[in-house]
Amino acid sequence: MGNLTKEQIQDRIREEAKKALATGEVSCVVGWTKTRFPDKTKPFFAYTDAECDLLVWNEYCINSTAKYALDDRYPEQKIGLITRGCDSRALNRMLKDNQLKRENLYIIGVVCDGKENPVCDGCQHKNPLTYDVLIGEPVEETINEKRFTEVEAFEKLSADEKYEYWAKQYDKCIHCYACRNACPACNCVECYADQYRVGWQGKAADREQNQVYGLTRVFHVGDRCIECGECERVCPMHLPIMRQTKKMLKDINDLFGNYECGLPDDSKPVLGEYKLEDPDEFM
Amino acid sequence: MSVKKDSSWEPVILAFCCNWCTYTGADTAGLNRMKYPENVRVIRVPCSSRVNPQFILRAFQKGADGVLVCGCHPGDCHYATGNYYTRRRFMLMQRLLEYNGIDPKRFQAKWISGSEAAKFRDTVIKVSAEIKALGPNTKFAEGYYAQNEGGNE
Amino acid sequence: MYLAKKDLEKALQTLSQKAVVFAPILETIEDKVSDAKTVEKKFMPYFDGAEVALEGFNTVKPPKDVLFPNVEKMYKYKTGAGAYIMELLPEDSQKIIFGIRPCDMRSIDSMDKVFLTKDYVDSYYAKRRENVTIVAFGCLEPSRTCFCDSMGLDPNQAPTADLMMNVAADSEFTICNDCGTKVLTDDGKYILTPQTEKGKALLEQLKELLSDGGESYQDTKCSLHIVKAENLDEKLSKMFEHPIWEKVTKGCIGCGTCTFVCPTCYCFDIDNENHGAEGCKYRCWDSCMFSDYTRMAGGANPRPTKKERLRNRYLHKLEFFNERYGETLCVGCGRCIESCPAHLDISDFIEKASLVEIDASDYSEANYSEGRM
Amino acid sequence: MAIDHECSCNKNPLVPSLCQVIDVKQETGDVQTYTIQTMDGKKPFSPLPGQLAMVSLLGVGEAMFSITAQGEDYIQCAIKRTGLLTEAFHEMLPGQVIGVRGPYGNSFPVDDIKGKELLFIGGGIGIAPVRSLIRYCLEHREDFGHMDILYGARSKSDICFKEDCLENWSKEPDTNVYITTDISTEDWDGHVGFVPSYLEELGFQPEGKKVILCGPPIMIKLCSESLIKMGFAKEAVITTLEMRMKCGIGKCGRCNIGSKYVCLDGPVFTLAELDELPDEK
Repeated sequence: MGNLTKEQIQDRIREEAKKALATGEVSCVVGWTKTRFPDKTKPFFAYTDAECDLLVWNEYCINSTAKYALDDRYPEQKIGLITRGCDSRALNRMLKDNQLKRENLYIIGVVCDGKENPVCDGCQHKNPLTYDVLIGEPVEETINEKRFTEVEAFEKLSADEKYEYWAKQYDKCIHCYACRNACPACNCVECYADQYRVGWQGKAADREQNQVYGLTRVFHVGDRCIECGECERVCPMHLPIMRQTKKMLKDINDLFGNYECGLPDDSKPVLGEYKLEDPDEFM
Repeated sequence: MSVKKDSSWEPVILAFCCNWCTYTGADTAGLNRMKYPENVRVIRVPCSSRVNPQFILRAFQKGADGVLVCGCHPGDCHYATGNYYTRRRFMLMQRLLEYNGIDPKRFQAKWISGSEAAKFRDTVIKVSAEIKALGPNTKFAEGYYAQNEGGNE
Repeated sequence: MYLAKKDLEKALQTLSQKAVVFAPILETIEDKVSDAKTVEKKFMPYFDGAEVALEGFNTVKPPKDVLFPNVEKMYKYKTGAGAYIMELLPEDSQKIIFGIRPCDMRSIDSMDKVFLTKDYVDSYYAKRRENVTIVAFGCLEPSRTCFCDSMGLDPNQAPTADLMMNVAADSEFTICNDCGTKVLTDDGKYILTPQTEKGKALLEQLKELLSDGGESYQDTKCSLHIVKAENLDEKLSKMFEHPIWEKVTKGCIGCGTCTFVCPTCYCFDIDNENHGAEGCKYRCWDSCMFSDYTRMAGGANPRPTKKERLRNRYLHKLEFFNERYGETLCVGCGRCIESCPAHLDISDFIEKASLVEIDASDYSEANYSEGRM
Repeated sequence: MAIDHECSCNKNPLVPSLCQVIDVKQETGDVQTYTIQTMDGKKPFSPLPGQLAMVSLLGVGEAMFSITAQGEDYIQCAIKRTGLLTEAFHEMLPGQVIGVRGPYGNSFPVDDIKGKELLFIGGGIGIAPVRSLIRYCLEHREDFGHMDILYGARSKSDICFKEDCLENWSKEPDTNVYITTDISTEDWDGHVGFVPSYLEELGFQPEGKKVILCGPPIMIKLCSESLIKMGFAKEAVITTLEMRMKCGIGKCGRCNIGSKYVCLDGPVFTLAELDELPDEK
């Protein structure tokens, strides 16, 4: 773990946020602040020094800050973002998808010490990958050996068992689209699911429409998923959405080689490119 | 869902065929009076990569028992690269559907060129037989016909 | 009158003979690949062996779908030759909502006002409402987000329910191993008080299981006490352009979670599903948080961003509904606070709006966030 | 709980009744007028001027339209092609079976404007609701004072209800018709210019006059400013609003402006009433 305590990181965040605002180039800094519940924080936009002092850093800072950069795609001033490893991957995702411009972002990277969120156990990128300033010393990253174990186990079930499991899960879905709105890979200006009049899917929240929505979303984001786990965290009905996206990622790894998204390289999404030597099963 | 699995049951199979190869192949098969099962509905698309994975989901939802996507052999795409994308896309789609409980035989993809009328016939016969053996598809299907009479309860 | 806890199952069985009884039941979904079982408490029809959990926290989703289902067929039709339109009304089956909480009962009162008054009566809702008997259960342990008493409710009483059910005043409690909340011990009693004719009829069905006497427990208090201005609706009517909206809506991610878990959200959409020449028109829950909700055919949208949408939602709950129907639409159940992905908090907004100065041209969270944490 | 069904329609208000389109008239390039009858050749209902009808094309969708005219045995709606549903409406031929329910909404305050001089201002398809009132007033001509009709369209070919606007109305007693187009075309020798500026040019006297104003939002905004400048009271200017609607009976929630529902409390409001509502139109 980095050499700073939580309090020290919090102080540094406030300090860096104030510095950023003082330059006049940054309109606001997005971070987290307290709520009335000790185990919840909420995303917070600091515009003034006094508001910067409300920014907090603790193990409950679990909301992704990156998606808020999309609220204003063509800002007049830079947006400051407190960024953990996963947030920086989310930003890379959106930068690569040409949804954001790097020059519109001021990224305050924080080496993450893990949050009260199950997905953090499998984190492979605690250090921010993209940043303008970095708070804390980079730590050694761990490889998650269990990245796909759950998927592998699930694959072994019979077809009917699988179908029944998912059908029950999609029965719970209430069509709130929280998974979509929280997902950094879901960055289309207008989602297909909002185009009801086109007829991609019905508006009713019944099993069949939920299945179509669920699978479509998985396929839309599967090759661009950064495994931040926001979809699963925000789901009010607790659907295991990551179990679907990870299946896509596992197959991609199996078929087309090692693959991880949201890294600051120039790789394209898997379904947006091809190789002549890809395996062929359709001969 | 009423399962209509009696001996007279015939599956509904949807075949998305590329305009530049398989569709021509199917045409040739017809011209040569080749016999193949009539339960296949052919939909002509400009390229196999035109087929959105949602088409397949929607087909199952609206009552298809099987879906077939046919395109040009790799290297032969009219638009140079379309079928390479198709290849990646549907290899993943097939696996994802299997992961969700759909038999991979219900969704198949094949490369069939304009001159391979016999391959088209053979593919359709094979797919049709396989799906007939699997029986009617109820997964992902809308329960419309079952609930039609009952009103709201 | 009281019912011994050990007879609860028998009572539900008796009631189930004449009606479908919707009760808070724990449903488990087994996961064959991990030990993590998902247990969800929800209102569903009672069946033999169901794990009924009257006590504990309220359900994640309110039981409003018994009266106002998520998807409801309205009529079916055929186009072209032999065109027809055939109304599809709900069946005439009796239903009982058993163990609804006072907040959810109050939300049904609000829905009654919407669907049954103001010139038009909604036939579908009316039909269901007539056939529903409601048994309310006074809360034992409110969850941490409950603030119904700040909204003018009493968590122990649901005056409009057909039958009120409370635990006995001299009850003893234990802590449930699974959920960690206060539950009645097995020798406990439920006090039943009929409040309408329907309620009396229900008691008549149960009379063999009932005994006389018993005082009801009325001491439950909400966990959250918030500051709410007396005339909040009037105040908000002057705050439509107030800078507070910019701030409180910033964190919203624009999903529909709050509206779908809300017991009082009643907005719906109407759409159709076609199968050849036939089809049916259905209505389904809609959310004012979606861009599609108010977007018109030409593409113009009077509420283009999440700021306008969330403002409309909050004002609908706290001001517009008051002006139209004379009561606040937020009942303080706290579900949206618990479920919101961005941890927005309507009770926090109520407090801030109650404290804010209407004429202040600048609004900073920093001025209002201290002193309440 | 027994429910008194005091609904004003005596039946399920959300289920339309089958009607047929007996005539389709191409008004302009993108506006058609449909004459609608019940299946047995009767009038579906008798709306008040300014009221709305929910017209549904089974299998496609339904939307709210203002009823532009009515006769002994029919009602008429004029529909402009703007989206998927209206596109489908435009493919209708006479004999098409549709669903109609209504009438919905309040109406123009006919009693309030009795005996007054009237100024009708319409822009584009906005003439549709105004026409229902003009027709009403012409039928009861003796109840109303002098009438001025000001109508603006993009060009001559975009003028809706050409016979009424260009010929019939100006022949009525004590009625003046002013037509303007946004752009000048070869076939047009009338006034060219936008409605608000033409309105100021004409300079109507506010005394004893009521204004009925309907058109695209920007025209309503500019015309209201002009009218107020000319000395009209906000109570004397009556306009109509549009919003997305689904149920038409004030239940589904989406057409609210503040605590008012456009489908039930509207679509007709005076400028004074609109001032009371939040600015979300």
